[in-house]
This record gives sequence, structure tokens and C-alpha cells, in this order.
Amino acid sequence: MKANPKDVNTGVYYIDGDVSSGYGALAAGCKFVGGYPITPSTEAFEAVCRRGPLVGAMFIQMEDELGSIASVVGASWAGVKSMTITSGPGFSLMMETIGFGAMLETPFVLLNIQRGGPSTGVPTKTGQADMMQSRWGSHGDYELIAISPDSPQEMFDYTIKAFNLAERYRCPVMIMSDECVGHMTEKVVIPLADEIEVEPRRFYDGPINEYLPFKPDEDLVPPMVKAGDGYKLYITGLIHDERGYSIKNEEYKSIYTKRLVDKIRLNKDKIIELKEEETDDAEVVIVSYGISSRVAVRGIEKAREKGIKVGSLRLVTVWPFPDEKIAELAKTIKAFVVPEINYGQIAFEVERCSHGEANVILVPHGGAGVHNPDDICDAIEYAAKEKKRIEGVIEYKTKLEKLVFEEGYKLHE
Amino acid sequence: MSTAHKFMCGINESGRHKMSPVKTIDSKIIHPMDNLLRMERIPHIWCPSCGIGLAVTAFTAALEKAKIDLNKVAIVSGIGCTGRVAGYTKLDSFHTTHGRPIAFGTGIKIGNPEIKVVVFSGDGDLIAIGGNHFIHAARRNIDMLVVCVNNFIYAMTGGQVAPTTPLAAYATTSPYGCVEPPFNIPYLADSSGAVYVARWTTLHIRRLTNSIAEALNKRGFSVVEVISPCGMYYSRINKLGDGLDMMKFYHDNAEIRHGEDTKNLDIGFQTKIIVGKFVDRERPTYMDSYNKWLSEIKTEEKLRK
Amino acid sequence: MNPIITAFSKGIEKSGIKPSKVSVPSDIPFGSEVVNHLGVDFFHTIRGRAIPFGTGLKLGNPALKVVPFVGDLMTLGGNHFVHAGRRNMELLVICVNNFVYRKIGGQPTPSTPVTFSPYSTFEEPFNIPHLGNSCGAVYTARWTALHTDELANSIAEALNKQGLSVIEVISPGPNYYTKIEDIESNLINFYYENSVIKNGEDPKNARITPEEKIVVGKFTDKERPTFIDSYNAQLSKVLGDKFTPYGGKNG
Amino acid sequence: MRIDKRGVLTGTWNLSGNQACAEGALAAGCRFLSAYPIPPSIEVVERFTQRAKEVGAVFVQMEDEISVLAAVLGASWTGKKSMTVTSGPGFSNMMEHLGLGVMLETPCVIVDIQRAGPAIGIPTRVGQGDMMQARWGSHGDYEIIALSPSSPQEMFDFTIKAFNLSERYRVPVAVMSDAYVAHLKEKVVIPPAGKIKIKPRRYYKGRKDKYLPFKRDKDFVPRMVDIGAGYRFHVTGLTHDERGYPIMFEECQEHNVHPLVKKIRHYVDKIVEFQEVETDDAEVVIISYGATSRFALKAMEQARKSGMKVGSLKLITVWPFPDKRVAELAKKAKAFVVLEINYGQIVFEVERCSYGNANVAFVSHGEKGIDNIEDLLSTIEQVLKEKKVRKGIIEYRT
Repeated sequence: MKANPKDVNTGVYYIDGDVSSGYGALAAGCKFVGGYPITPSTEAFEAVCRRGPLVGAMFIQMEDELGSIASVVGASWAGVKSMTITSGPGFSLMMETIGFGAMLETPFVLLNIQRGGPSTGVPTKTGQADMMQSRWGSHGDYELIAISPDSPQEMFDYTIKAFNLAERYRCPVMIMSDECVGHMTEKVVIPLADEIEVEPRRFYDGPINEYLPFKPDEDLVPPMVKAGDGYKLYITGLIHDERGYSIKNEEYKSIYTKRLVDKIRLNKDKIIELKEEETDDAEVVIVSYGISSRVAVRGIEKAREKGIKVGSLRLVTVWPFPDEKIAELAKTIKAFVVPEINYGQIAFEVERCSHGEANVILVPHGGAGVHNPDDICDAIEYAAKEKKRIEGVIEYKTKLEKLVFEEGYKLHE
Repeated sequence: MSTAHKFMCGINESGRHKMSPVKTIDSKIIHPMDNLLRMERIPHIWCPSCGIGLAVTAFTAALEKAKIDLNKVAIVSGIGCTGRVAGYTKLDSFHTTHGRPIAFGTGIKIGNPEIKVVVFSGDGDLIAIGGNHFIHAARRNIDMLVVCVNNFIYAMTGGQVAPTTPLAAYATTSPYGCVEPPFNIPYLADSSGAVYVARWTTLHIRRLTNSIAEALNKRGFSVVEVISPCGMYYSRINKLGDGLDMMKFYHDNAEIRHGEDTKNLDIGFQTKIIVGKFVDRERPTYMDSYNKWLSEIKTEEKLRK
Repeated sequence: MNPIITAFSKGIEKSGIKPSKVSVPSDIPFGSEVVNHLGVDFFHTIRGRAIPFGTGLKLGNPALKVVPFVGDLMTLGGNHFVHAGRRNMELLVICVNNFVYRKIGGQPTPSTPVTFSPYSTFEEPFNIPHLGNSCGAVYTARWTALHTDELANSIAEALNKQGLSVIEVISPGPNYYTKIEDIESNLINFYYENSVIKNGEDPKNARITPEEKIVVGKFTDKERPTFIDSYNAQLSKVLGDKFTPYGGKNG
Repeated sequence: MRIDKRGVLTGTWNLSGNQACAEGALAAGCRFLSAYPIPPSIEVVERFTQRAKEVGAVFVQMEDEISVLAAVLGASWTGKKSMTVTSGPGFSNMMEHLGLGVMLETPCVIVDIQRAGPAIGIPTRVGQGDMMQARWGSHGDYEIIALSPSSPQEMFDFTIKAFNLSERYRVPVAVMSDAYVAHLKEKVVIPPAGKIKIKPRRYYKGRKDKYLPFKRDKDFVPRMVDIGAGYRFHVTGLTHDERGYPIMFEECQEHNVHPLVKKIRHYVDKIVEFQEVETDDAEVVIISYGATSRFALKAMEQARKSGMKVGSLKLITVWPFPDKRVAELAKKAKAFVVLEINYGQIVFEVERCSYGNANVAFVSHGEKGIDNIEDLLSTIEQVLKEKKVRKGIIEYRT
């Protein structure tokens, strides 16, 4: 299905990632946004507030993030595409309801503009430390999809993709962007409506009395209905069966929640999107996502000037994680270098999937800034030199760490 | 001593209502609240024409006035412009998460009942995300003072609509005018059970000081709302001029009505602001009823034996 | 719970609203058969989030009548409640109050495990109609599980109100109350003896205290523009014909 | 240090896991409990409140789990050992303040009685679905300690251990129990007060005006003072220097946050604890924690009887994860069989640490009730048949 021309403000813009993502949401047919202001994600919400009413989209600023996400889940069951916008602390508050959304198989999109953490951290500066949280943050077992754009243009494109995936697999989809991309102002081309592919909600079209809210199609995803259409919906966050009825203890079989996990794990190959560069003959491969992947480019160039064969694997979808891809690369290369703006999250996943066949070097960064490309370049050099297999993630000591802890940097007089 | 400095010390041109004598160290004038402010943190982050500094001045003056052991005062702030107050006051000071200072303070109070807990935060922090803790602490009547600086907007994040933004006022997330009626904070506090409720603007610096001093010595959940100008966002977006214009506006439109029924205290867009002390009553605090309950159990068990 | 459900279905009937247009987000689990009987859409949400969930439903499809059932006595959900009142979001909040003040009926004693009551037994409970009223609810009432007819009428009335309506229903629930059998055995008399109907009473004076009888009745019934109304009004004023009003009273 | 004898109920008792947990807390000197009632954790609060009046401890029931943890952190800064107890949904609500606890380096204990999830799940059924959440649940980067008791006795011991660890490393410590252990009634031996080791809080003892709240000792752990002691200190959830004042540079971020990670990672060997049974000659090692480890042992014995060389590794501290030990075992053993009541969480960690040296098979106890060990045994048989090491996690059809 093509996007509705009314929703798409076609043109060439010079806007930041937040705004671009807001436009993307509206272009994808998002009709409800529940938000709560939090730096650095506010621009996205503001963009929706300005443009939303003109295209018949409702927005509300709730009293807190708990409320905003709950309202988004509700709106989605009322039949409209919906989204919420937040950053680290708000994300943490939303955890319970994210699990609830996954349990109800509610399609919605969550835009998380990551900032330096933990706690209040550095509100105005970047970080990438919510990546594992987006996968494991809520209690209980569930799987969801996380995308990590690296430019304002991608913020637009992948916000639309996020909505499509959410509707396709009936699960929450996270856009795990970061402050740098969110506040980076670049050229954004918004195409014509008929060039934008939009996934319509998969509505049930059978006789009312035969409808089972959680009876999956062969791809494990059940079709959905709206509230208020006389289906007598019974939807519960308790573990439930196909009818949606909660299951009594004695007949407890966790087949239901198993499907929550399987519908993503088994459709992995359709979901995962990667950007691969010169990995065929590479001896070192950079695994990166979000803003780090753009910083890495310079590091890679430098390393190549030094004659090292460096490939690059960019995770566009971070969750589900491309286990197989990493595993097969690990066979052919010496080492992975993982630059990320945290002290090791995705690096551990890479370590897991490389099954000890390649070294894994983490180039950490605490946040509030991006890597120094020299660090990445040096890490690549080291990776290329290192002969023996070293177990465990090798944490590369960055110039920043040396400066702060060894060269007696003065934080204040 | 510059006029601005005098103003900050609460000394007006005619030299009336001095809050404290001008202090000097080897003939260099130092801030009169030197012992209560973290001078190494000054200059503060607040924009020109912001009213929070005045609220802090009033608060520090009140601390001296109230004659309480300053080592036994803990100040807790949340997130936002006002949230930074804790960082500038030389007390045991906590800068916590968004909306949770009251909950955090409750823990302090019950953990060590000797401590006088002051929650100093903004409208968005206390009334929007923290609304639940606000009404529940009032219901429980936790013995703490809440100073709520109300600037009608989320200033720290760049001017989003707040639950106190007057109807039809503009903000970045209400680009076509605010559509939600604002909270009447004194009424909310009153109806959830606060024992002391007052509202002042940053113009009423002396009355505000007295009010806070009074509330500091009050047992139970006391709320002092401070209407404060936000020159950078609220005034700018709504074209209300700079801080001085706001002060003039307060001067012309603020009306003191002590003991007014709190339900009549709504604030519209650029309408009259009613200030004063509205509620001052007695209720058993949380710890009182807790101890009563405890002794009841103990006596009961004695009887059983 | 049952008397409340009965009253609820009666209320829907009386109000003349199609049950299929009624959505019930609730943090109290309903029996599936109950829902089938009512013919409404039911959402069992996580604790305390029934009201924001309902807000989403309402804004997603303004044609819906959304009736959040709140069982947690405004503990987790208190903030959502007061803000929904402020916005005058078009919801009918039915608050099932299982809290029985400790001295009523002599049970439970102070040593009842505090964890079983939504508040510690020594705390004063919220006066929910008063809280609702002071936050701007357009309709507030309180009934006990005994007053099924009055409750039904109230629900019918409130369903046709434009804005946030609150109906508190006093009903003992085993989850919150250990010695429930003591109360259930003489529930009828208990409520007869301990409740007094005062319609139009200022909810301020309707506190539930051990000394006085439980004041029940319809307390508030006023008019205020709902969230969607003021949204449409304000935006049409500013944007003129660029803006097409959203939803409207009946979608 | 001398411990408050009133808290210790010396003797031999028949207690449920939850009750033992409350006793452990009181014995460890916990005098502040805040919680919001949520099954299956309620008995902890009951027990605590019943005993509280004897020992002068206080229980506060807040309006939600968010405020619960906030209150616990506040109370901890007044010098009271504080804890909270909850279950999955509550744990999710606590995530933001878990981060604050880490950032303010506030010692406190969070007991999570896990139940079947996600969302409301099944409040009364056992689950182990919050294990990864304990490590990764809050935004931003941090390290945390999590213990996993498998019996009421361990509930008692580990709760004390948790308090000691949190005081030692100034980090919130999670006790990741589950409904099964929590409701299990067993013999619990509470030793005399003198026999219980309690780690005292690391107080700063210097000139008041020289106190820096986040000046770290050699082991990266700063020293604490109490509210009201006249230090007039400031702490913030923002990125801060050692004075506790916010500074928004990447240098400060590095200076502030990296030690939060290091103070655990550098002492992993000190912190990590596990129990090994017959792993020396084992071809298959069952890795389990909490309730599942009880059945792991049962299965192990049966397997040994039928001649299979099976050992067991029971994790006591799940976080930090015993990377080294698992890696060593991977070289010795043919395969790991990981047993969890979820659809795979810790098994990923095992896969990570086995570096392709051993097969990693997974048995989810979600499927057929927890006490059935047939799946486990058949998995062991099948994994033993494997000729070479397979990539990824193996789940056999059973």
C-alpha cells in the first residue's frame, strides 16, 4: 500500500534527525502520538505537534512516560497507528508497559533518542547505552525489533520502516537513535507519497463470532481488530490463550509466550537489515551502529591508508541480532572491532556469536561525545597485528581514558 | 554594591527590609547567604530574568529566619530548572530523578525523622510526573515542606506545555495554544490534605520569605507555590516581554487574599493572580499515626498475653 | 464485584448506548463470561494504567465510550486520575473501593497485615469524589455495592455526560481484606447501618471516617468542555479552515 | 562490627523462602523496608512488619514501585540499611531508580521474587524471566551484582550476603529469587548473632569541610556519610565530578561512569561465587541457578546412575557472570546444558563464554511444569551423541 499524499510533506528539507523522524511517522500514517518532553527527543514531539493537527493526527502530552506509553498502546487498539517519543530515563519508566505491549502484540513505535547515562546522566549529549535495555528491559520473555539509524535521512526512512515492521509482526518496534543523529541537521529528501511503501494494519475479515484475537496465521502473527466493532474483545496482560482468556494455573502451557519469542526469532531473516562493506577479503571487520558507524568511517579510511584490509558491518536492525552473519564472518577474519558509545553491550553479543573464532576488540566511550577516529584506527591496527586468540572482549584503552585517569586531567580547579 | 546585587540580597533602594546585613571578608563584600550557598557553583545556570534565583534568596533567608539546625535540613530537588536549586544550597542536597523528589524525601524523613525535608522543585516536576507522589504525600501528611516554583512551562527542555500552562497560552508542544485547563496547585494540595498552603509571586519576596519560614516550622505537608517569570521561554513564546515586564505584571495583577477558599485560585492567561496564605491547619502526620498504630498493636498484644 | 457488574450492565442498557461501543480498560480482571454477557470490549491492563490506556482508546477513536475500572484505589494510578480530571478527558472512571476502614465493623484489628490493604491501615484514605471533584471531574458519585439501582442510574447518567465522571463503589474484596467472611455474612445490614444517602452533598464533607456513616449519593454534576472539545475549539480558532475538527462529541 | 542482636532470630525454624528473606534482612541490620504489595512477594513484607516492632524497624507502603525505590534510596542515605521486595512488574517500574541508585552509588538491596511474565503474566507461577533485566534493565551503562538463591536457607544467607556486597561495593544488589523458592517451606538454621558477618558501611572519617562524596579509594569505591551529620554534601543523578557537582563534558562522563563499571569488573573474581558438583570428570555440565538448580542436581544423580558423566555448575552470583570458570569448563567438558524457566537468557551468556569449545544446549522449563526433568535427561543424552561442536544454542525436540 502507498502512503496517503495528505500525510507526506514531499520536498527537500534541511532539518535535524528528530524532526525528520516526526515527519516520517506522519508520512507512515501515524495518527496518534503520546509523548512527554525529555531532552534530547523533544524536537521530534514538537514537530508532530506542529504538523499533526494539519493532517488529522492527534497528539497528547501526558502527565508522565508511564501515561504516554499506556495511551499509545490504547490508541493502537482503537485502530490507529501510534507512537511515543522519549529518551533514556523515560525509556526506563516505560519498561513495564513495553512488556505489556509485547504481550498484547500491540503494534506501536517507540523513538528513543539515547543520551549519556545512567540516571540523569548528560541530557544534552549522546550515548548508546540503552541498546541491551531495548532488548531485555522489561520483565519476562519477549522479543522485539530495534532499528538504529545514523542520519536524518535514515531517521525519516527507518521511522516508516519501523511502522511497517510493527504492523507486519504486531510487536513494539524501537528506533534506537542517539542525540547526535537526533540533533544532526542535514539534507533530508522526503519523496512523493506513491514512492513510500506503507504496511497497512492486518485487520481480520471473517465472521465476527469466529474471531479469535490471538489465533496466529502461518507466519505466527495474528490479525487484529479495532475496539468498538462488536467483537467483544477480551484482552489481558495475563498469560492467555487464543481467545485471549487468561489461562488457569493447572492448564498452564507457555505455548503462548513461546510464540511471542518465535514470531520474531523465526522471521529473523526477513527482518534483519545490514549494510556490509568490503567484508569478503577483510582481516578486520568493524561492527557498528548508529552514530558510531559514521565516526568509524574515518577510522576505517585511516586504517586502509595503512594497508590493513578492513571491512565494515553496520547493524541497521540491532535486534534481532544477526547471529549467523557474525558467526560466518568470524570464520574468515582475524578480529572484530566494535566501537560503541558505552562500556560494552553489543560487543558481548559479537563475542557470543564469534564462538571464539575471532578476537573481539571493544572501543568504548562513556558518552557525552563520540569516538576519536584515531582510537578506532589504532584498535584496528592492534586487531590486525594480534596473532593469538584472546578469550573475552578486549577493552581497548582510549585516549580519553588515558587523559582522564593517567594524565591527571583536571575536571575543575 | 551593585543594585542587582542589592536586589539579589533583598535590599531595595530605600534599604528597607534588609534580609541580613551586608557581609564582608577583609572589606570585600561577599554574598550575605554565603554560608547557605555553594559559592563555588556560582554563577548559576538560570537565564537572565528568571525568578528562581529570587525564590532561592527567599528560601535561604527563610532558613535563617526559621532558626532551625541547618545540619538537620535536607533539600531534595527533581529535574528541571528549579531542580538545580539543590545544587546551589549548602545543605545536605539531593538532585534526584524527574518527578520523584517527594518520594525520595519521604524515604529520608522516615529513615531519620529528625531531618527536616525540603522539596524544592518545579511545577512540571512536582505536578505533572510527580503528581501522584504529591497527592499521596499530602494525604499521608508526610512532614515536609514543598516549595513549588511555577513558571507555567517546561523551561529546561525548551518550553513545552505544562499542567500549569494557562488555557490558550502558547508553548512548543501546544503550537496552536494550550488546550488543557491548568492545575490550581493550592486547591490540589488542599483537597489532598496539605496542612499549610500558600502562594506568592517572586515579587512578594518578603512575604514569600516569611511564608517559607513559617512553613519550615510547621509539622506536616506544607506547600508554598512560587509564581515565577520565565523570560526565556514562557514570556518569549507568548510575547510577554522580559522579566521586568513580568514583575510589573505581578505588581499590577497580584492580589493578596489570605484565607481565600482554594477553589477560587485558578490562574488564566494573564489574568489576576490571587496570592496569600490559604490553608493553615493541624492534622496528625504520617509518623504520628504510625506511632499511634504501633502502640495500639503493642497494647493489644499485651492484652492477649 | 458481581453486584457492580449487574449495575453496570443495567446502566449501559438504561443509557441507550450500544454495548459494542463501550470499551472497558480495567486493572481488575473480569471473568470472560462476564464480558461476553456485557457485550463490551474489555482490556485487562497493568496495575494503575487503566486511565491512560483509556485515554488512548478515546483519542484513537472518539466514537468509543471508555469506562476504566480502577481497583487500586488511585495508588499507582492517582496521577493519571487527577490529570484526566484536569483535561476533562471523556472517561467514566468506576473506582471499586475495596478498602474498609479498620474500625468499621470492628474488623480488621490494627494488627491486620498492612500489606493487604491498598494503604497501610493507619493511613487516612483518599476521599475519591472530593479528589475527583477538585481536579475538575464533571460528575462524581459514591455508592456501596448494596445500592445496585442507584448505581445503575448513576452509571447510565454518567455514560451520557461529556467529560470525566467518577463513580466510587464501596465493596469489600477478599484480596484487600483478610477477615472477609465476617463482613460478608452481615453485609446487607452492615451497609444499611453504615451508609446514608446525601445527594448533592459537597464531596468535601464525604470523607470516610470510622466515626461517621459512609456518605453516598451523587455529589457533582456540572458542565465543562471536554479535552477534545477545547482541542477542536482552540485549533479551529488558530488554524481556521486548515484544521478539520477531530472526532467531535460522537466521532 | 557489632550487629544488632534484636534482628537475629537464632535457632532452627521451618520457614518459607519469603519469611527467610525477611529474617535475613533483619539479621543483616536492615531497618527500612519499603514495598508495594505484589504477589508472590507479599510474605516478605508480612514477616518483616510482624517483626519490625520488636526490632525498631520501619515499613513504608508507598503509592507505587517507583516511589518505593526512591524512598529506599533516600532512607539509605540516612544511614539505615534499606531494601525493597517486589516481583516482575514492580521490578520493571523500578528500573529508572535502579539507575539512580547506581549513579549515587547508594547501597540497597532489591529482592525480586520472579514470576511468569511478561506483563501481568501469571502472578502465582514461577518464572526466571527477569535475569537479563537485572543486568540491563536501566538505561545507561552500569554493572550490578545479582544473587540467585535456591532454597529458604539460601534466601536467608544470600539476603545477608547481598547487604554486605552492597555496602562493600556501594551498588544496589539484586536478590533474584523466584516464586518457587519463595513459597517453599524448609528448615532454616539461623546462627547466633556473633556468627553472622556484617560488612559495615564505609564511612568517611575526615575533616567535614574536606569531604568529597565521590572521591574514590583505590578500589574505585567512594566513602559515604549520613544526612544530618553536618557535611552539607551534594549528590546528583547528573554526570558529576568527585565533589558531586554536575559537569557535562565527556571527560567527566568517563571519570564518573567508567569507575561504576570498573569497581565491579575489576573485582569479579572476588565477587563471583558458584557451586560445582562433580565437574572434574564431567562430559556434560548442567548450568542452573535458583529454583532450577534443585532439579539440575536431581537430574545429575539420575544421569550418573545411568552411567553418563554429568556435573553441575550452580550460579550463586549470576551477575557478574563467571566468564572465566565457564570458559575453563568449556575446554574440559563436551557440552553445557543450561536449565532456565524462560526462553533463553543466561544461556546466551554461557554461549558467549564457551568460545565454541563446547556445545550449548538449552532446556526451557517454561514448557512443562518446573519439576519435570525428563526433558533435561533426554537433552543430556542427545547432546552427548553430538560428534562435533555446533554453532549457536541447541534446542532438542523432547
